[in-house]
Amino acid sequence: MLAIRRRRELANPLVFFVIVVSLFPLGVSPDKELLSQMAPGVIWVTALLATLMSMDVMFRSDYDDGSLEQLLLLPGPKVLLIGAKITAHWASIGLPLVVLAPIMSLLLYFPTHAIGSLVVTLLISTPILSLLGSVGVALTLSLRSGGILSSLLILPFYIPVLIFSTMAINASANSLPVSGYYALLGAFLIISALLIPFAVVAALRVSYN
Amino acid sequence: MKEFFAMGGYAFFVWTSYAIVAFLMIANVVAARMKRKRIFREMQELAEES
Amino acid sequence: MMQFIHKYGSPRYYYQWSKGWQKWLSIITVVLLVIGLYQGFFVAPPDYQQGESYRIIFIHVPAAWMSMFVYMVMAFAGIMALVWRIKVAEIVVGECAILGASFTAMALITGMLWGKPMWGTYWVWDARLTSELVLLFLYFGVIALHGAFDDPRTGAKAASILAIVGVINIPIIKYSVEWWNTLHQPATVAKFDKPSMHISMLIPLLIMAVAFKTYFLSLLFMRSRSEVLAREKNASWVKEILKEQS
Amino acid sequence: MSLNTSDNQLTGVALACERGGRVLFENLEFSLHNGQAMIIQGSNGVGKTSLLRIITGLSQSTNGVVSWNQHNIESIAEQYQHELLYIGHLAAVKTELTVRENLQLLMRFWPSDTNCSVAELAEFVGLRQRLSVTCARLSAGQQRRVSLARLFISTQKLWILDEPLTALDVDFIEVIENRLQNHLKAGGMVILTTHRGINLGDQFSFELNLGEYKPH
Repeated sequence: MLAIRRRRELANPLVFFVIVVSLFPLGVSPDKELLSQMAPGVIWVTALLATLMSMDVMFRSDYDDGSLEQLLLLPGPKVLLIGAKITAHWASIGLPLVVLAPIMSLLLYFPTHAIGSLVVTLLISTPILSLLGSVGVALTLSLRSGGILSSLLILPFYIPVLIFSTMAINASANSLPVSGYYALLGAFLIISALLIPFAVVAALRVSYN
Repeated sequence: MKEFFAMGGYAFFVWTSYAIVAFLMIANVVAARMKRKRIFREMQELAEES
Repeated sequence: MMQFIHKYGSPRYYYQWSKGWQKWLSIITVVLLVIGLYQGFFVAPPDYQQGESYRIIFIHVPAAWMSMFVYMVMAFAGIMALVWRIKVAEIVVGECAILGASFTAMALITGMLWGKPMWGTYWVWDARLTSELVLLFLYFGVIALHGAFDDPRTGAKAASILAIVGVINIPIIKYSVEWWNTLHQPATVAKFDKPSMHISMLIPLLIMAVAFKTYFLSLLFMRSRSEVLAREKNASWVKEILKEQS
Repeated sequence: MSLNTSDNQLTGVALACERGGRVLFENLEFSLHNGQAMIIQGSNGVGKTSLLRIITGLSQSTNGVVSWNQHNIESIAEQYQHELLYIGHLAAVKTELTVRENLQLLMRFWPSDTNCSVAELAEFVGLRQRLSVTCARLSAGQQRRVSLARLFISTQKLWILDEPLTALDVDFIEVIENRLQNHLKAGGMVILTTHRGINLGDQFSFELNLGEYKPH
């Protein structure tokens, strides 16, 4: 599918993630007990913000050089193409985060046996974050101050993903059954994967109006 | 009547919340009215221009 | 069915028939408010556990119900605006966002003021208050988006999309907040649910709820009527009305 | 270039467009048949691009209907877009990719007769030697050529071009002009806006001056 590999290197969200995570021990306190208790929340919130920050890249370059316009005029199914764009974005931003998160979690004395569930929750949720984020960016594309506004619009929708994931990690930290949370996150992923692209196409059409 | 206002010691909370709600509701109505006047004035000017 | 919607949806026709409704609804609202308040303050007995402070419930709960109801109305108007392209529905979306936000703010403030006598602190991360807060964020999002576009029509369309996506997410958010709440709920804090409702307490609550609804509708008509005039300012029928008024 | 020349007709009825509260034009009428070209004239900011975008269906008109063979273009969007080629102000060229990759993209996405290879296509637009150059290093004119390459392979009937001749050097304008003429002779239809004169042969083209449809 049309997953144009971005030639420009996309490190900024990852660098952001690393820096912010290391801020917490400096900001709060380096003591082991407190940090490991906070670790799931910190890792997750930072990952969420990193994805949100990098959302703008998804359509901005295509919007500026006009190819997004052409995409809207394609006779073929536009929804698939939008889906491809979102997956391309997820692969270039979400996946590296999933790889980086466990490494960063060591800095925060992350309960080691829960790292598995950290990776799983991130794996299931980062696509949801990209999907939901794409609606916000699509809506605010034609606005000058679009970036800030799109985060304001989308953050409330991230809350359930954040809650279920952090609960799943905590549950697995004290070795409680975790499958329930994964199922919920998985269901949320499927629903948004099916519905969101349609909303994005409508949103793009509005931005071009 | 006095004990009615005392609200069993919770006077402050009960009355402030009612006051705030009343204020918000009235503010909405006033805003709607002002908006209506403003639009009419704008249209008046527009009408005079053309 | 389609002609029906387009006929009543056309700005000109909407302007006429909404005038009558608005007058009637505002009268009903005032009447209901008086009865509700009278019932609430004089007839309903003080609650055995919370004493008089529970009377805040008569505005807190209706406002909370309204904040949800208005979002549903907004999403429905959004669908009407996008799918059937009804101009009036676009205006309704914009107005609902503002009214919905004020209802949510009311619910939040009264909730906090009610929390103080009950638990000693203004803010408690309780499921209902938290989801009310998230709802407020959603409303701010819709208002901000609506205002961000210089062309009001595109603004309304964008806001409709957000409202529709929002309405799908509301149950998910509510459910996740509830679940999150039950997990972190320290046993000591008393459950924050309605005290057992004695009939004499329930009646004023319901009256107030209906009063809020009629208040919302009459205000919606009032605001959208002036917005319709603004949007259709170059239409001929608007010019006639202007002449009559001046 | 063979085009099935069943008689097609594009009409616009009582079109009006309002941008940011200001009415750009109202009750605008036009109709276009096979082999005809419509050149939209009008000073800047009078709504030329908005009119083009309304005709393509990208943006919606405040009122009025654009129809293709008597069907409203919104109801037959898929089919209409199959016949429509739109080149806007922006060159729609991916600057990170090379000329070859961009041309491949064009061929894969747009209905076109596929017996023409990328090399031949590059030949048409005179970028034969620059196939492996990334578009970022091309001049604006050359980037336009890449986007105009579609004209040489497209089997779509209706061409809508927004200022196609900008930033092109004189001899390439010749090439484009007679390409358009062939398209018209083959029964195609063209709508374009331009500042400078363009000769497509008077028997084909007629002008539409947006100034006449200003709100009085």
